[in-house]
Amino acid sequence: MTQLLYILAFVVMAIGLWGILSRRHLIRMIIGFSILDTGIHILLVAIGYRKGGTAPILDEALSKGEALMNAVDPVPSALVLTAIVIGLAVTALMLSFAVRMVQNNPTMNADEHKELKW
Amino acid sequence: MLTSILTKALYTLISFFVILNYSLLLLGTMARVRAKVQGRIGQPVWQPYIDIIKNNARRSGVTHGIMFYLGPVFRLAGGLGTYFFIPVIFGSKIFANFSFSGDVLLVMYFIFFGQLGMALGAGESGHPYSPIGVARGLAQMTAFELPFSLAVIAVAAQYGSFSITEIVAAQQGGWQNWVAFTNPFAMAAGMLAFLGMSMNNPFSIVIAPQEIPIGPPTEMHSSFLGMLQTNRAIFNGAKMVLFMNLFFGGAAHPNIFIALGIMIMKTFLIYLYVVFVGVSFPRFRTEQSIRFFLGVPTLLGLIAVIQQMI
Amino acid sequence: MLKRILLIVSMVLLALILLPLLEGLGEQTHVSSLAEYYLSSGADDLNSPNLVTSVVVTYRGLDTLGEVTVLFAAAAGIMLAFKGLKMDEKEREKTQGPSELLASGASLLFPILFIFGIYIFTHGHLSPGGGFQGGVVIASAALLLLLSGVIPGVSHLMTSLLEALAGASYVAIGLLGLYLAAGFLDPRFLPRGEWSGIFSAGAIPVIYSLVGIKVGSELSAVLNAMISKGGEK
Amino acid sequence: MVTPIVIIAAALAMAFLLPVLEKAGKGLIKTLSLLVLAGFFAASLSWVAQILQTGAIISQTAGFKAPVSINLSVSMMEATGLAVIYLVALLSGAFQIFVKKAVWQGKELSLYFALILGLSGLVMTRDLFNLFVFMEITSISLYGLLVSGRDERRFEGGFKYMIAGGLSSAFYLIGVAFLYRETGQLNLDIIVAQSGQANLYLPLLLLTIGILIELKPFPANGWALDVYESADPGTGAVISAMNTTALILVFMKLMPLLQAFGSGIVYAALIIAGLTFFLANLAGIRQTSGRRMLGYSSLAQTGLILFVLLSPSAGLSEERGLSIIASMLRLDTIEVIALALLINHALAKSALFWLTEFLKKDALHKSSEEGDYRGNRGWLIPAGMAVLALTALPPFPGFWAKWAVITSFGAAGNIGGIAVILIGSLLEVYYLFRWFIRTQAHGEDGGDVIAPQVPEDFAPEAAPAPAGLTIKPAWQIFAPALSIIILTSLGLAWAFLSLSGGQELLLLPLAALALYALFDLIALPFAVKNILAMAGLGGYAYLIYGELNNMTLIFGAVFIAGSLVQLFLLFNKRDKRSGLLPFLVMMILSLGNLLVFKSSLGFFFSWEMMTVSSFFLVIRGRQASRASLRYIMFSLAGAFMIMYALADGFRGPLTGLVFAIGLLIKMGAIGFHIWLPGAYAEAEDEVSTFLSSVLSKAGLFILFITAGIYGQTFFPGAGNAFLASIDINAILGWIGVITALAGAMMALFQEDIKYTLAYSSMGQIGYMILAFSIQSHLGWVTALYLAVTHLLFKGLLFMAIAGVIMRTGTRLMYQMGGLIKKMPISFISVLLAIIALSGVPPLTGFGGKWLLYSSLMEKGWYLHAGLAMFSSGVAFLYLFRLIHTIFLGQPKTGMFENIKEAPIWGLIPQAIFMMVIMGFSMFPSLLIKPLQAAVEMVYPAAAEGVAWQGSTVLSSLGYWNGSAVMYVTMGVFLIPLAWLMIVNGRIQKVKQFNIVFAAERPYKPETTHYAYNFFSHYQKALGFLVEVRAERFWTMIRKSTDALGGLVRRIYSGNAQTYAFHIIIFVILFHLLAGGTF
Repeated sequence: MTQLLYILAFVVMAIGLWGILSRRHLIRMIIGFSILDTGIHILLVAIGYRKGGTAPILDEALSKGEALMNAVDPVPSALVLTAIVIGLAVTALMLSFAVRMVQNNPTMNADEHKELKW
Repeated sequence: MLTSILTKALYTLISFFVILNYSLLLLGTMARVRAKVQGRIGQPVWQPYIDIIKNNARRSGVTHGIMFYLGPVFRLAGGLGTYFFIPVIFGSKIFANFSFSGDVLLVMYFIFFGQLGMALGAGESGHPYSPIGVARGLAQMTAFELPFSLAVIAVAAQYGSFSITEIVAAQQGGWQNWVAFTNPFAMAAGMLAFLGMSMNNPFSIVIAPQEIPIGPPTEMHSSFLGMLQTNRAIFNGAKMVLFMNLFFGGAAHPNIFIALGIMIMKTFLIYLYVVFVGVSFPRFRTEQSIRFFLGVPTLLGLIAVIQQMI
Repeated sequence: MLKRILLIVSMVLLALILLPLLEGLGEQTHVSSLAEYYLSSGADDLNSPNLVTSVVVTYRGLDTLGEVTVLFAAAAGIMLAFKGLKMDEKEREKTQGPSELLASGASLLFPILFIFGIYIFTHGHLSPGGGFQGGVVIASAALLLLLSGVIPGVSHLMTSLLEALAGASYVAIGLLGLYLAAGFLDPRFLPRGEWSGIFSAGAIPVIYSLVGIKVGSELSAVLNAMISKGGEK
Repeated sequence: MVTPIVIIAAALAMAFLLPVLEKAGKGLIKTLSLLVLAGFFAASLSWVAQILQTGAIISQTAGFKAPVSINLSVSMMEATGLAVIYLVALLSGAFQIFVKKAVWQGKELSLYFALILGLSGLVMTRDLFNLFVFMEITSISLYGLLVSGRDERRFEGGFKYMIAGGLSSAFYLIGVAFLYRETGQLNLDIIVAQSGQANLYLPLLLLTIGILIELKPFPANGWALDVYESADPGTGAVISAMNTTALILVFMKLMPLLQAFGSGIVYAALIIAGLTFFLANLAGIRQTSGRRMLGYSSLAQTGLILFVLLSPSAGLSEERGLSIIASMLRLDTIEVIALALLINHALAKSALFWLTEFLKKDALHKSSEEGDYRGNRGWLIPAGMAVLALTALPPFPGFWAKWAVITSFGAAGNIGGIAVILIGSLLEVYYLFRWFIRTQAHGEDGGDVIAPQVPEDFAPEAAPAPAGLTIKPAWQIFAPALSIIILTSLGLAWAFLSLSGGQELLLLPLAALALYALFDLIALPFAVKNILAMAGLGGYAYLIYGELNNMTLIFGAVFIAGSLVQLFLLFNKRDKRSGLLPFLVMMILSLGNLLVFKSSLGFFFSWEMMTVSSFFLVIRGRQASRASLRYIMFSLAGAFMIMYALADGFRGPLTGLVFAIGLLIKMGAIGFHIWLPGAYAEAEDEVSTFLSSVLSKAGLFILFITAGIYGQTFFPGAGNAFLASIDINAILGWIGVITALAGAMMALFQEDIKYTLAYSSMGQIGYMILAFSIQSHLGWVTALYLAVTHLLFKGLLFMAIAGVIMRTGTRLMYQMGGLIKKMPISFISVLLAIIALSGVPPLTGFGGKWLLYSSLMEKGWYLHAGLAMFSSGVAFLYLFRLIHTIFLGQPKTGMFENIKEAPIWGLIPQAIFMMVIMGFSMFPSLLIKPLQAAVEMVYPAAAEGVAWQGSTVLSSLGYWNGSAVMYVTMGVFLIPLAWLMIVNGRIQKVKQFNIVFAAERPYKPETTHYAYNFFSHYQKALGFLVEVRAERFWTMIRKSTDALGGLVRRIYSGNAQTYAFHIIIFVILFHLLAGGTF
């Protein structure tokens, strides 16, 4: 089960990376980044998972004593939370930069945004 | 002290007197020889004397400036100095001159002294032909200087000395000891260089610009010219004596007069060789003569030097 | 084409390099040594049932503070990028106004969403959710209003003031932790409260609320900037 | 006491509050920002003090101890690094606030504080995931700051940056995830402590790659260049200085982890860092955009610092200053070196970035277009100093750090490391100096060889063209100025520590520079300054006199006394001439210090100081841009070779050879000579004489002392390398004689008088090299004799010519003529000089020739002797041309009619030199005997049969009596003169153009002066010998380096996707280098 999750994470990351590297459309590249991020988030979650584990929130279903035995690792969950927000911030910023780029040079093709080189 | 200085002065005068007269006569003779070759009668043998006296007697004269005035002085000083630094007759006190001041290197570099002064004097005259001639002459000079210096180096290396006296001393005891025979390549290189040094055909392009107006550098006249002519004789003599010393065993005999005779004979032959070549060949352009000197003569010089190195 | 092949080759190589990572990744039965501490002592330390929140807000509070900063910086960057950018008149004409249905729906949904958002961040220490999630819900409420055209724009002054104050308070609480409790961002300078109560777990709910306010106002401002193509006219 | 966490909180509070506080008043937030920034800097300094007492400062958060919570730790390295970051942050903030006040508002400042927060966190945190968060804060606030620029392309650049940043954080995050999975921990210290862990190679690989990409490694650094080019200079400074510093500190933090678990990764990073340094510098030489060029330089410097950090043998140096600093700060030597390099780069590079803000244009295509900032010293001085610092020249910290690194490598036998650093640095020198030179080039400077000037523009000393930029008000320059001042003081401090063990004297040139710069600043009259300079030199001579021995005394006389006499020349001009004396005095003192240094570092320091000061003298020339670039390139290439040899400790003959080549380059030997004519000729006329007559002897002096006398003490094995391997001397000999010939030949065909003299100097140096290489008593006496006499006659020539150029306003000989009547004293001094130079008896020159040939013949180098004679004949040609075309022949009517003799102050030093020449000519023993005493220590005279007999000197081959020659010459000169005066009583003076006795009478004097292309026949015959081969060779080297650089930079296609692809390639490459397989 977890292995499937790992493989999924890697496949999603690969798709994202492929999108970044091969799509010429600026927005699609950015989407590629989002996909890559998502893959990493899946990976993090997978790493925190333990067989048969439950959410590390203490309530009726999970008492303080059981937490150590049954709860999943709370650390990756926390990390994922942070990573998601950061990913969001970067994506938003990228999109706004893309908008400004297209305004200067009205094409969405990344190949044609090459004023700076060498 | 005083007596020794006076004796030396006397000796110097004698030496000077001998070389002056001998050289002037030699010039006259050679002019005649050249004329004969060309089918002319030619000038009298004493014509150089007449020229000098006439020029010195001229009353009109102009000067273009101090350097112009000093140019001929430099020139004559150069000729005299060159001569005085060479021992003319081996073993003779009278004709040893001032050879104790320095060795063959001194002589080689003192040759420039007069030429530089002359060039400067002529330069101040402001006539364009003068620097043209000087440029050519200097250019040619550097070229023949190379085989000549190689020859000198070979000789010096051969005898382990720069001292002319010692070089001559080492050549005593028969003609087979002469450099000409012990070191023929050096002699050949030196003698070819000598052709350039004496500015006869085919290396006379140097004086070409002067031929149109008058003798030595263009603007010189009257006593200036006379002085230059005097120098020409002495300088010629000095050079021939140097070559005689370097390559042909010098002049040595217990009897001073016989020794002088030997000297006269040897230098006469050396000069005759120059004239002989001169009348046989047409004139080179400057760059041609440069290439010539840097060709075969230099090669000969190199062979001579390399011989010594091995 | 060559480029494409090169891409594929390099991707394959990269995959080959990373493949060993997948090996030996079996099912885990144990959590990490770090997690063991959180799971065993976290609840007692902070009196917060949601251990993830404990980790996020307290143990790794510096991360969260950073996270807030990231969002803040991104928002500032976006607003700078759109600053002074005017929409073309033509373009403006082309945009259709929102439909009646959307407008009414948005007006109806907004208060519910807004309150839901507040609920999420105030209960972050008790149940799944927290400041970010709540903030995002609030921002989506604002987005709904903006899209539907119910309000022409979100007041910049308001958002920036809210944002600044929330942020500064967050820092202030962190410093309070430093001076009143054991360390920076230590929430225990406020009473532990009773287990599972809304005012429990020290300053955690306060922090989460501030984060919620901050994220909500920040994202609203960003959306506003993007929609009106010019945060400050 | 401010703890690290408070800094974080304060920065954060500032970031959050500034946009709101802005409403309350712009002045308020600006003041507040500056205060807080200053506070940060103060705090970091207080940490340094605290750490010295209590050790690392650790801040726990959340009331729990690590690893449960995140902790921040500041040890000495971090504290000092943060001090650098905060210092630049303060300066940069002030710069932006005051200079760019229109752009920098609350939002920007707020982002700026977010950035500082991110950087601080990066440096302080010990948690790997927290590190990621701070990395993102840094990046995102930087993206935001990029927006505030002016360049239209900044969004494109920013987008590329984001692509790279996104990928790097992706890799980093995956790495952290797996690291957590493997170790169950995120805290760095805990992970390191858990040694014996399972295979952490791949997680660490990804982690390292994540950090490295942010450090812009080759080939994954195209994006960085685009960012540097399009960003505002201020932002560029931030990225280059602050970001890099923080990331390097992060990398240092990770080092224990990498070393514990992945030595392959360290190795790969080392290789990549070296590659980055080298290739970035290679590609940098093709840049026309100043900012992009600075970007390349930043990449290179980052690479260098990493390279040094990762090299196992870079910290072996036991240099005094380094050890003191290390023990003072309780750091490892390698850390001190890295710190010094970081400070050096951060301050200098940010200063340069700020300075480009003031340039009108970023592009540097043709110098004439945008150059000419030379009017603006406020810009030039910091820019020049920053370039010096970046190229690791003294006294900046980079110099000391680099010395430590190179000597460490040398001690460890790491020749590859030395080669990478030195060659890369040389490339960097090339483009940085080119940039600097072009920005300051004179408006008339075409950057090419001088074009013949038409006679119409004879106007003496045109007014400087209006400056291309004005910095108004002038205080705007404060940020770069301050950062340079701080950098300089740090460098000086190190210099003081290094040299305090008895070599304090070596610091004098710097003191002199400062002092005379101060005099310039308070606008002291030039005459006063000059008198002070002379007095100073006199005092210096007195100071070092006691330390000199027979050998150094001679060079001391050349360096100090020779300069002292020539300083008279400077009284000539009445204008301020600011900048001249500071560098001149500095150069002379540096030369003097070459005589008294006591360690190889002391030597190299003085050597580089000499190079630097002379460079600034050369660059003052009006058309010296090309010449000065060549000068600095060749000088530093030579210096680097010397550095290598010193570092290697002269272990083998090869090192000796490299050392000798380094000196030969400096002496302008054949093949390396192409810098020489330009430098000597294009410098100001008064300066040329110092360069040619004094400075040119430095290399010779070092040849002497390394070849045995003092070698054993200072350079262990140096003497052996030289003396034992005869081959080096044979090579030197041939190089010397060919240099002599080539110099003479090339001097022959110059129309420009200063070029003639410059080539002549080259030829003369050739003789000295030849004589030195003979390695005998007579040979060394010859070399010294030539050195001393060359000082005299070349100084004479250059000084006389300076007067002529000053009066005529031209340097082209054919435009002159007939000046003998106008400038008789100058003529006499030239005459004397050329007689002395050509070696015609009776003046001193002949002594040199006689000694030379005698020693050559003794050595058995007959062919050398022949060639030497030939070249002395050739020398005769150009000397005659020199004196003829200037002083003789026909003067041009109208043009030079009102010319006067050179000013008296020009004639006084000439008169002194003339008297000295005459004295030495009359009594050669006055000169030769001290020289013999100097040589005696190594080569006793008796062993070679060199002896004196009265005033006759005897060699085993010949003899020479200088006094006798003098008397005879005077005799044969005076007697004919008297005769002539008697005979020629009624001589008449005529005007110059009255050429009466020639057949043809030309019309115009202008066309009658035979001067142009004087030796055309010679050129026809032998011109092929002096075709521009060396020039062509070096041009080819330059062009092929250019082409290589062009090739390298081609990979930076500008396409964001390609850059992403580069990152993937980089990962694969890195994996392979780390020894990984698929």
